[in-house]
Amino acid sequence: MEAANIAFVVISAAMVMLMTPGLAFFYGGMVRVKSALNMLMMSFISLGIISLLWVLYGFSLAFSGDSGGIIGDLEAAGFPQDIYLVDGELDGALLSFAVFQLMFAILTPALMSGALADRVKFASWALFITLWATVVYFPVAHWVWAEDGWLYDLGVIDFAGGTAVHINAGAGALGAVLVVGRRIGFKKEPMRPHNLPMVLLGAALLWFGWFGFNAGSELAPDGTSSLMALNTQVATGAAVVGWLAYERIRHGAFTTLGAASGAIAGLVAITPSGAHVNPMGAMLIGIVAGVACSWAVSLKFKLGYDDSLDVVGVHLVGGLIGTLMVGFLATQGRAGTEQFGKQALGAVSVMAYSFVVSYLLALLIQRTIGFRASEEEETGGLDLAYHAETGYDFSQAGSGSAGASNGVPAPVAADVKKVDA
Amino acid sequence: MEAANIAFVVISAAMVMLMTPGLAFFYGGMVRVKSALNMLMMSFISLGIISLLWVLYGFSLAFSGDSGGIIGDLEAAGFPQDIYLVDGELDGALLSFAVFQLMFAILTPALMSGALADRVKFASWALFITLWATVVYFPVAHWVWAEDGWLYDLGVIDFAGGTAVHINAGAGALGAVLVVGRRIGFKKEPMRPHNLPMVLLGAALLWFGWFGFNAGSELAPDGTSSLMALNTQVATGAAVVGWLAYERIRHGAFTTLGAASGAIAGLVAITPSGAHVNPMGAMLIGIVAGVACSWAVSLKFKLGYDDSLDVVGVHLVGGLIGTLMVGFLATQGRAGTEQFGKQALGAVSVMAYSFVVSYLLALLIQRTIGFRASEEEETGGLDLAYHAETGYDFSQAGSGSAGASNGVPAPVAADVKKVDA
Amino acid sequence: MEAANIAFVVISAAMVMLMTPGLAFFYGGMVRVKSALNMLMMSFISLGIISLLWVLYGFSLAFSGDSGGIIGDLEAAGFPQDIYLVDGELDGALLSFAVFQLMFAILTPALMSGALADRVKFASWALFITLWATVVYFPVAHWVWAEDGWLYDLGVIDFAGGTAVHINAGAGALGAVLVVGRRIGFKKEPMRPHNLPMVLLGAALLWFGWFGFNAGSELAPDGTSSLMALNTQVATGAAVVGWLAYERIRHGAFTTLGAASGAIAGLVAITPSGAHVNPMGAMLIGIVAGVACSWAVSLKFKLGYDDSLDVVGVHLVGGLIGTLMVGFLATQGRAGTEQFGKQALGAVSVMAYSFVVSYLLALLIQRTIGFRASEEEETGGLDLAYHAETGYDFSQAGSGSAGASNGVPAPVAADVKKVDA
Amino acid sequence: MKLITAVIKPHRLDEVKEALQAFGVHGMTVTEASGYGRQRGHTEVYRGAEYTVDLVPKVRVEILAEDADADQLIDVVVKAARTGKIGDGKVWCLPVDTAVRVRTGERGPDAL
Amino acid sequence: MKLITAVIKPHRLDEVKEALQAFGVHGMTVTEASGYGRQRGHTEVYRGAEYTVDLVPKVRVEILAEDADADQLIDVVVKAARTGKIGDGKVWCLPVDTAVRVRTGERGPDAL
Amino acid sequence: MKLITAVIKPHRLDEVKEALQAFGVHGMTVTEASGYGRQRGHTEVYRGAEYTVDLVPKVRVEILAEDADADQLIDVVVKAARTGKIGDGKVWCLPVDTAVRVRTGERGPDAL
Ligand SMILES: Nc1ncnc2c1ncn2[C@@H]1O[C@H](COP(=O)(O)OP(=O)(O)O)[C@@H](O)[C@H]1O
Ligand SMILES: Nc1ncnc2c1ncn2[C@@H]1O[C@H](COP(=O)(O)OP(=O)(O)O)[C@@H](O)[C@H]1O
Ligand SMILES: Nc1ncnc2c1ncn2[C@@H]1O[C@H](COP(=O)(O)OP(=O)(O)O)[C@@H](O)[C@H]1O
Repeated sequence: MEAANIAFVVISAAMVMLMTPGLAFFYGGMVRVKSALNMLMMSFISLGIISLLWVLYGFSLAFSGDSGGIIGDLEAAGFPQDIYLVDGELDGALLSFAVFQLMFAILTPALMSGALADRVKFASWALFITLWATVVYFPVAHWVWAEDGWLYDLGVIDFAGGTAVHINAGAGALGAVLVVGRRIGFKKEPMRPHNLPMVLLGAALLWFGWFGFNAGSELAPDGTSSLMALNTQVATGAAVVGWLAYERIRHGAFTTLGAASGAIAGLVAITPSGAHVNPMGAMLIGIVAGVACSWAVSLKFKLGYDDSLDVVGVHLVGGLIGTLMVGFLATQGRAGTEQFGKQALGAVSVMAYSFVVSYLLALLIQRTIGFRASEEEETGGLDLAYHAETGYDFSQAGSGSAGASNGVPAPVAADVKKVDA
Repeated sequence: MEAANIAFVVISAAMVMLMTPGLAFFYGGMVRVKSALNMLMMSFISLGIISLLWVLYGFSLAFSGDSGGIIGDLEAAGFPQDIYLVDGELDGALLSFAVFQLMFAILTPALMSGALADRVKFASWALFITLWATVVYFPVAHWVWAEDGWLYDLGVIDFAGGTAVHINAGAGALGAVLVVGRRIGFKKEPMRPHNLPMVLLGAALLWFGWFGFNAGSELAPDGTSSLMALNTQVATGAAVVGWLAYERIRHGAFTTLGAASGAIAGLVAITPSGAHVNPMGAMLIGIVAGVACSWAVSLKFKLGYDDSLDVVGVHLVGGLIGTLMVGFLATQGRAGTEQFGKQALGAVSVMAYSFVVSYLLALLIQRTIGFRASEEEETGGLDLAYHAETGYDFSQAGSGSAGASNGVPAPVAADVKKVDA
Repeated sequence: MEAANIAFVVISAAMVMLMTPGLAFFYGGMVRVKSALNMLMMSFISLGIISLLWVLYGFSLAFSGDSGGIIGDLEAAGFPQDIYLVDGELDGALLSFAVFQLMFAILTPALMSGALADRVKFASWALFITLWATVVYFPVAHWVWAEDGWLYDLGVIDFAGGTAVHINAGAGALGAVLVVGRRIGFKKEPMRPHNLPMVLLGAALLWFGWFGFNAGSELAPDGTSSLMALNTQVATGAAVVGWLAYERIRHGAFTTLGAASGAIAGLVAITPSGAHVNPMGAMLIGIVAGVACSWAVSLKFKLGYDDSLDVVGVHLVGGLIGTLMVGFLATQGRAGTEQFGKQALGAVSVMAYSFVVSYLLALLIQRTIGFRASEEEETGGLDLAYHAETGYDFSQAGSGSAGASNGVPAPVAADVKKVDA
Repeated sequence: MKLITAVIKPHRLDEVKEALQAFGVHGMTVTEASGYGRQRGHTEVYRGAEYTVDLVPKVRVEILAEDADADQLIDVVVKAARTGKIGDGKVWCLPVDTAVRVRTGERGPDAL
Repeated sequence: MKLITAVIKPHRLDEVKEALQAFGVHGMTVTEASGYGRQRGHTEVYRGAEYTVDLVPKVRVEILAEDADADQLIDVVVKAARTGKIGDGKVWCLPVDTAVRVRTGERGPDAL
Repeated sequence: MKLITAVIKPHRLDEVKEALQAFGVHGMTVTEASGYGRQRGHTEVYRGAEYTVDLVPKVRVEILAEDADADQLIDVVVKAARTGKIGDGKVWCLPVDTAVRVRTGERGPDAL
């Protein structure tokens, strides 16, 4: 039993790890080529930083002890041996839980990066997620998943993180966007995805990893995780169909970007709810999420905030749909106005807290070291500005080809000279 | 025990899920750039549609009850709670089986898309797989895997789906191709892969997921699934070597596309057989599959049907090789003419049924809403025609770059103007 | 228990399988476009060849019997049934171990390919890894992991393969590089990565698969594998941060390539050590590996050997860091000068053996069939020379587009004519 | 000498190449281009935002020719490139002062 | 007739197109290019090796024009393309012997 | 003024650039191109189908020059681009009516 749980959780953790690169590709394919690497790096840096914070104090703040249902303590800071040695034996349940939850803590800040695409300083972003994880994510994770967390105690259903992850990230993204402002050229210039197959690749890896995320959240391979897995697939499929149908009617085409976006919307919506509904309920949640999010992404043009890659439209809206709908669709007699009220309270609390604190953190950074890239950096592309790289070089020129016999022609701009090793 | 099984099957299901995007990339990289997104979408849409059908009636038709060994009933339609609640407890075995099998039902229709690359209406394709899953896949899955299925009862060995999945899809693809006809320019114009690394990525994801497909089909982590896993790797490796060797001798080069194709051929051939042969047998099956399929893909040029991405040459031929060879190579005294006869009967039945019905379904669609894209859509590229998108934009122009300082030059054709949000 | 182990090991094996394609993309994105497919194929061919050798004699040499702690016997050659049938039952533990270890045997030779990028004959490479696996890898695997292996008996800590895999491959690569020589234009021409998102994709798949590699090496889901999983993530994250910090200080930019490289360096360093240190130790190992490897990759320019993609700088150096540091950081009272001495002895032995034998093997090949590509093949690109393919074709021209209405413009060089099927 | 430049539809490149070859011209230089003109572009949709793309892919072919051949060559190219639909492109002819074959340094007609 | 070629910064293409349209010119051919000149390039870093890239992306626009319009058109293009910073590019004008519309075979001014 | 166009092998671009710089020319515009000529292409194989690719990658360099420098410049380019093997390319020179520097509006030689 124990062994099967550990196998399940460790592998699920690896699958959730893969979601962050998946997200990087999902977002990275959607931006213009000149800032594609920056977009990828905004996710990858989270894999670096949060792994350190987690050991230093993150796990402890989220899951060790409790202060008024709001936050944990620092007993487990530094992850000392005594928290994971039980009678001299390694505590596999705790250790596997720790690595599993670490992956959630990595993914959540990375989710916000889509809203800030193409226009923030990389070092400032790194600082932002460091602070955000500390004062937003670790506490909220405590509220929702720790045994003494106030939302947990209230009986809010958030199986795998609709509030703690998606509403949290969506609201945080909105807060940061309001500080950082719009991309130069927003609403005027087209800013189309530079690589749609890469977007689909990201969506595919996310979808795959999400089985670890959703089913793994049960921490045991049992009936609940099986139901969750089935519902995850059903809701996601339904959301793909829902988004595409809406798009076909409204814009005359079934877009690839729509299919990918629909999948994510469905995955988001089923995250809090999937363990507590039956498959027909999952299908309904998926379709509603697909249609609603596909409508919601156009809000930014109307309301004028530049949530570049629609973190609000997909994660906040999708998270709300799942969190609220489960209030009515929950099985085992839990559905009803009361549960709905709890769900709404949980959603609103996290939303408000995350939005406000994220806004303030972003403001703090903007006022001190600056959050927004300079105009020249932004228009010239963040890849060169912060990473001193360009994404692609399909060129032949300057590559020493004597025969020059390759069928792929040569973008000669990549005429580079080495000066220093 | 139970817990370990569920862990194994749920994770295997996630791995098999990933095979459909893997297939999308495998196929998507092989087509010309102008229809690459369409190719990807032909697979992704299956993830959407079949997930819905499965809950609505697919699972029920395949695995609930029985009518004469031919098809199930509709008792489980809509996936009502009473089929998965046992004494008020969630039945993890059933639920995990349901999600695992769902992934097979998604993959199989998607396999056929390679044969129809670059020339069918997207909405018609969506309808085709809806009908095909209903009248071909669900019944055939019943024949092969349901306890009362007539092929199962006969004693046909089809461990993970050589007949139900690969022969079925291969024959169905051939039927549809005969209705839809050849691509404009077939045999005249070169239609080379636009992105070979993407093809390899697809092959890699397929290979990975196939461990879930093959070993997972045992539904339990035991000696059989372990043997299956080992044989899967051995046969696939052997087929890569076989295909490459054939190519080197016949065409003077070890091609990347050949390596990827060989891998799929090996995976297909070991699918029905891998649990019933020893590793040397697996190696033999793999080599034969690699060589035979690498020869079979040139048949289309000789016979004149345009199976664009060689679904027949790889899946039908590979499936036949595995299904038939296990008749002679099966261990535990099962090998022999009798078993071979059963294998042949199973293969031929599925092949004939799938071919005929697929042909008729395709004809029905062609005669009603039309299956084939218009000439203009086809030559202009299906991406624009149905998806209003283009796959890549590596351009700098029009992206508001003040300094224009990126090393990657600018395909200026992507000079786009936003008109409406 | 048994079942959970098998589930864990079989799925881990699949994850490790995916590392070889991951490596292919990691390396493939780093080379120039004209040899990108060749780079991919150098890894993929290992999936083919080593799978065959493993069944034929590799498994047997590594894990069946023993001769003086140096090598196994040929009892298990051909993988006969009697080694995996126990009382007529399939021995799942042995079979899953065999497929798991096979994946290590595939990955290790592939690792060396990065050092030889862009300049060796493909067939000679295939021969090289065949010989290398036989006389280097199988014996060394025996030394380190077989119960009678001399390093195992000595008490060297090498949990998941720091010496057997990374030091081994790193030293072997160096030996081969000295024979093969530098790329034409080394140090003169820039040879920048042609596709950095592909590099990140490779790194992501490697990272994911490495959980199978590291945690799976415990062969059971327990406290140790959980700790290993946690430490894997922590060390890798730390190495990403370490590498980026070093780069920012030294070169003024946080590069994408640095993030990817740092991840691999961290993964390498934690491989031998992760089960025997606590998370703070893992963090330290990661940071040291990130900084040290990021410094080590510039050595090749100073010392003048052309380890093209830094197999020495990342795998040899990273492997040494992990192997040596665990000597001091090991928990449970194992740390100390004595253990450090053992670690050093293990590392040096493998390094010396692999370096010398690899050098001789490469020399043998160079003197007989030739290892190095001709100048024309090298400058014209190995993709055309050995694979008769080009990686990408984003062109519209010649693809029969009547309307020519695609936004992506047409690299017309891909003007191809079909002559023969 | 003359330099004939033809901006044509990408899928006519093959025909043009064959026509030139039939005429006895065995060299040309090809560049990718995009054209803006009477031929309308198309619409793309990304998450509900619709964009109009008004540049269409073209191929730009350059042929160095002797003065005497120029007029005939123009006709050959125009004929081979024509589909009769809007967007078929333009051909123009420029006077050339001098032309050199890099390999040999030959000048004028010998450079072709 | 004249052929006006303008090598400009990529992000000025839109302005140039609009200015031309306002002037009454409804056709042009665009090619990607890279320019080398006073404008400095940038540095890239790959595993600690620093490279200087000294070609910067440009767009190359070709406009066939009647003799009478040529001078004015040059001014229109120059004005629309100008940012005032180094690297704004060059415009040059060549004499054209003849021009043909492929679709119809019309020659000279009618070909535009 | 003159416009010198050189179609050369991609890997000679560096040499040409350096030779021009040594000569005192500090600007040029570069475009990717493919060439069709005496130099044969190569064969590609995809699932057993063999294709002949007969266009080879070239680089197209344009240099605006004063009349007086043109002839010498041509020689400089030809020399720098030469490998002596088939496919080295062509250089041609066109008369220019006028040239403008976009940034300043300077015309003629001052525009360079
Ligand atoms: N004035 C011009 N200068 C340069 N190129 C032009 C001009 N007008 C048109 N072209 C080129 O010719 C192509 C075809 O022109 P278009 O007006 O669409 O059709 P048509 O030539 O059939 O009337 C354009 O896409 C563009 O590349
Ligand atoms: N002699 C030349 N011949 C052809 N093109 C040139 C020449 N000099 C400059 N160019 C083009 O003009 C562009 C701008 O030139 P540059 O010297 O950078 O700035 P500016 O024209 O503002 O002084 C270059 O990038 C190049 O494409
Ligand atoms: N008549 C021509 N017009 C324009 N470009 C040409 C012509 N002939 C050759 N070229 C260009 O010159 C390149 C080299 O020509 P090729 O005949 O292969 O070799 P060489 O010039 O060494 O005899 C071709 O690839 C093509 O780009």
